[in-house]
Amino acid sequence: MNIALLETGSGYWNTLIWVVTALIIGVCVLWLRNRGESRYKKDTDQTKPFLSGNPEVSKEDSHVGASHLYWGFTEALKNYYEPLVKMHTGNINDYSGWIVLVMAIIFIIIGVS
Amino acid sequence: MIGNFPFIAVIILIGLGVYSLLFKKNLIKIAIGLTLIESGVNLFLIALGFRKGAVAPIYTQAPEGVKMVLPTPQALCLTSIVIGVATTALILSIVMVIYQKYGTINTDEIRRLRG
Amino acid sequence: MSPLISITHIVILVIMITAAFLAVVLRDLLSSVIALAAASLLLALEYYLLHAPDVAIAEAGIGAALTMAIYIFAIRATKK
Amino acid sequence: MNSILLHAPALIIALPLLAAFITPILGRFNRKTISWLATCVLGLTLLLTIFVARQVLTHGPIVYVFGATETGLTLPFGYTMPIRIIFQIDAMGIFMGLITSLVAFLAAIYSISYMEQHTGLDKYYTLLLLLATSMFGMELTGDIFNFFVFFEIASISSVALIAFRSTISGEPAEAGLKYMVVSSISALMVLFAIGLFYGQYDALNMATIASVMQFTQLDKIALILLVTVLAMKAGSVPMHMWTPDAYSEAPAAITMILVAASQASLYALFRIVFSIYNVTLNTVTVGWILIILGVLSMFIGVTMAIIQKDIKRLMAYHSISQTGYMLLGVGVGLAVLTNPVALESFGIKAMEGGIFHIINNALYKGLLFLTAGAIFLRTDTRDLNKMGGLAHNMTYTTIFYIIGAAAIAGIPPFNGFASKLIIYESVYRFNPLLAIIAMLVSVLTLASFVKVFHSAFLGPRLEQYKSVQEVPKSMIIAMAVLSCLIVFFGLFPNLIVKYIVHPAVMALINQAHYTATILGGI
Amino acid sequence: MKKPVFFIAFIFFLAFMVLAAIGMRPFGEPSISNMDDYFIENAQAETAANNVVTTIVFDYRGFDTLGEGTVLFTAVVGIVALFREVAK
Amino acid sequence: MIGGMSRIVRTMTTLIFGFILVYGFYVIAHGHISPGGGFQGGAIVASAFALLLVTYGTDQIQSYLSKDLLSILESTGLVLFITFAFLGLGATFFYNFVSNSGGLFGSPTTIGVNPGDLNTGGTIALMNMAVGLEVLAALGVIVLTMSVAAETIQKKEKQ
Repeated sequence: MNIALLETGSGYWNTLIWVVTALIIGVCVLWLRNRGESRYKKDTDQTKPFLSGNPEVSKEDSHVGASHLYWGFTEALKNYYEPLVKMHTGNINDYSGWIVLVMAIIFIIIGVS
Repeated sequence: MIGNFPFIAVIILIGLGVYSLLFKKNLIKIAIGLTLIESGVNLFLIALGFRKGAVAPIYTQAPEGVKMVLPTPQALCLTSIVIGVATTALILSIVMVIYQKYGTINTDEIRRLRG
Repeated sequence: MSPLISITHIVILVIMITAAFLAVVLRDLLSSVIALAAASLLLALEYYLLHAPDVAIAEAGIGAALTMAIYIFAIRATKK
Repeated sequence: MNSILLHAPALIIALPLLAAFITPILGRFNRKTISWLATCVLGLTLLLTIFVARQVLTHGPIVYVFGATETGLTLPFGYTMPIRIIFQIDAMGIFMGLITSLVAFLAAIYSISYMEQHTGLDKYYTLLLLLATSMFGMELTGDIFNFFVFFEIASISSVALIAFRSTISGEPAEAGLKYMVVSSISALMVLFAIGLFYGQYDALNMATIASVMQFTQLDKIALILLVTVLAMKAGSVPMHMWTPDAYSEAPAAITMILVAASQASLYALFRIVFSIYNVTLNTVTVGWILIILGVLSMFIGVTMAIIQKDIKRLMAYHSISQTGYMLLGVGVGLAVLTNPVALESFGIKAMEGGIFHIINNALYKGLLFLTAGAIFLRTDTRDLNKMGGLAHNMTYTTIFYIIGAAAIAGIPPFNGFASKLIIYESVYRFNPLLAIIAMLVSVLTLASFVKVFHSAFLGPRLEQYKSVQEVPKSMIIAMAVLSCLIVFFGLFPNLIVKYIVHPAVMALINQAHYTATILGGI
Repeated sequence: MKKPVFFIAFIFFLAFMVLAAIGMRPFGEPSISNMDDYFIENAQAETAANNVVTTIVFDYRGFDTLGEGTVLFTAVVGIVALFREVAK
Repeated sequence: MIGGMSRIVRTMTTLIFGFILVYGFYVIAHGHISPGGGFQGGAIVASAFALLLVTYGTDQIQSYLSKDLLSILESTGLVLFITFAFLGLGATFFYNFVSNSGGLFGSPTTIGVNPGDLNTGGTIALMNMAVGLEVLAALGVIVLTMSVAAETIQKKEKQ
């Protein structure tokens, strides 16, 4: 038995081949990278961004906080998120209420069938 | 129906307890609800073990030649009672700590963790 | 089971349920805990009638006495 | 020596229990030794578990009868029903036992330095040992009332551990209260269901109940109660609200064990549905109930995770979502249980995926929670908005985090990919829509972990974290062991699936074998 | 907003609990009692104690009792940990 | 609660306390022949502690009944209990190795209805005592801790 082979019922997936492929691709990427510009130096004018003449924002300020990540995603799904967040009331009565509700629903499903 | 009256009492006890859990806003009332459910379940176990015209399963005092009630539910119920007091004590201690930190035992105000 | 004992059972259960109901609905916490202890005591009596003396002693000792003491401590601590 | 090993199933429970009882006495004299005692005992338990696992996987199920004259004497002479408490250890039970012992051992190692500044350490370790013991009990027992007792120990000890830091702030106590209330309800409902079983069949042994199961009206009600409360304890939507509260407020090592504890409840759910009821119930309906619970958990869990700002809350929502995968895989297996062709072609594979996901989830979820604990130890905050640039100072933690995040998002060659691939492919043949939802959830998982990576580790070095150091050695060891296991499981998945997971699945499906272990004969 | 939903669910819950109570075998007439009859018949000979309940609690199901003592122990440790003194 | 109760109540309590204690230990010791056992007896003794706490107030009681002593007793009870279980390992965990063996608690009982003999029961009697010790100490610790905590919280409120 090939221990690196994973049978998935309808086919198989070989980890070793995947790892080897990933290594080859990695080597290729490194090789490509080495062919790049060698005169590039850090902390000179070469690396300074040009923002229409405005001074560069300091790195600490330019870090995007966690609340602002995926802003567009949550904004687009506002209709989905609003009731969902409202559902998580944090109230103990509701916690037990949900259990009883699910019991009732399963009772209806199993009782009918 | 009337023959099953202890079972009906069990259901009423459990119902009262669940009602208290769902609709009462005081944490101590919630603990009382849990105690009631627990009593109901214990009564259910003991009622299951009852046998008509039988005596307690202890040979020391039993009359000769009489059937005995089923002993297993009594053992289970004993375990369940002790577990119940442990649970109640822990819940009430946590309620006391919460009162110390939050200054309230109303469930509507104890929801800093949400969302 | 003779009808007399049956009636005793029913009476005890009805009083117990009344006490439990009071424990849930009463506004004053102390009285509701006392109602709970009464229910517990009646439950112990019911256990005794169901021929479970072991459980009856446990319920009377733990349910009626200790649980009530614990509840009273908690109520005293959380009183406004 | 041999006789000691004969009693290994009992010792797995008894040793940590004895250590837990001794700890308070010992803690009075010497506070330093307690952590080492707990670690050593849990290590010993791990060895015993591995030994028992070898026995079970090579020679078949083990029974251990408490209080009988012989360990294997399940039936008293001349009778056909077991009367004593019996531990019945088959491949599925010991599979969960392995997870538990591994996780508990690593949690003890991690706690040595993580909990150093806290007071009341003797209580902490006592509760840790008790929690581990109770999980073993839930997983190994074959007696349903015994299961209830261990279930109750598990909930009480985890509540005490969740509320352990309540001397500092009020939130841990709040989380503990919520968990306590819901788990008390669930335990009482389990007890009521036990009463229903006992009243009909006069038996408490699961195999005995299974052999006489008729699926009457009362059995239906018991099934409703058991499925609901055990799914709740496993943290499935819409009864998942306690999960983020409890997971985020517990100390990191405890959160790792809580993940395993909720999986023990999941195991109990599978055990009840498969071993007690099996084909007597309406498998398609109950299978679809599990599938729907699973899909809801996957989707709502992951979408709620994306908008979280607290790192441990985010991970807690992810563990809800991962529970969904297990419910989905096993639910598909249950739905086709009465159809031999479908069961053979994809049902067993789907269950293998679901069960394999349990161990994978325990590993990478544990690793992620441990990294979150490492961050919390050094920065003293769980708020992602306040973090940034930690990769500059905490190199090891960053590497471990990347491994864990890649594994949970299902990126090859880590273990999450292996189990998810099996689930996708087999579920696709059952119902393509479900497989598509599962893949979508995987993508969203990756997205939210990229968010954590970006906001916690990347970015410039922040002023307030200039002097942050790498975490102490014992924490690194615990995380490194988990990372190695993740990579190993990812590289050689077939080894695990073939020798550990497949026997576990067959033990679940084959009810006749389960009852025959106790009652004898086929 | 959610109150009525929970109330309806509560009614359904009560309904199926009542179904359980009605569907249970008649009170006081256990149909099968193999396990308990074994206890009643053999407890004295096997364990030499007169109280059958105690023999079950400490002998036949002694492991449960260990668990029960552990529950109490756990609760005590938990309560003491909750109210522990904070140093410094 | 803080000041305790009147002198009459105190005297009565002291009297009753002894009786409850004796009854509790009786119930523990006769667990295997009459209704009762470790749990019931332990609970009765612990309720006697609760009675003392209510009448005398926590401050006075704490000097007699220290929490440390009780928690050591509790652990000891459980360790004894699990040790009896371990001693059965010749056969299995929890094997009743004492009963019907002669010796202390080892004499066989007559089958059928009989008044009972204290010297029977084997490990059942021993375990009853261990559990009784554990339960009385555990419940005592619970009651004591909670009453002390309640008093501390009350005092903080007043300030």
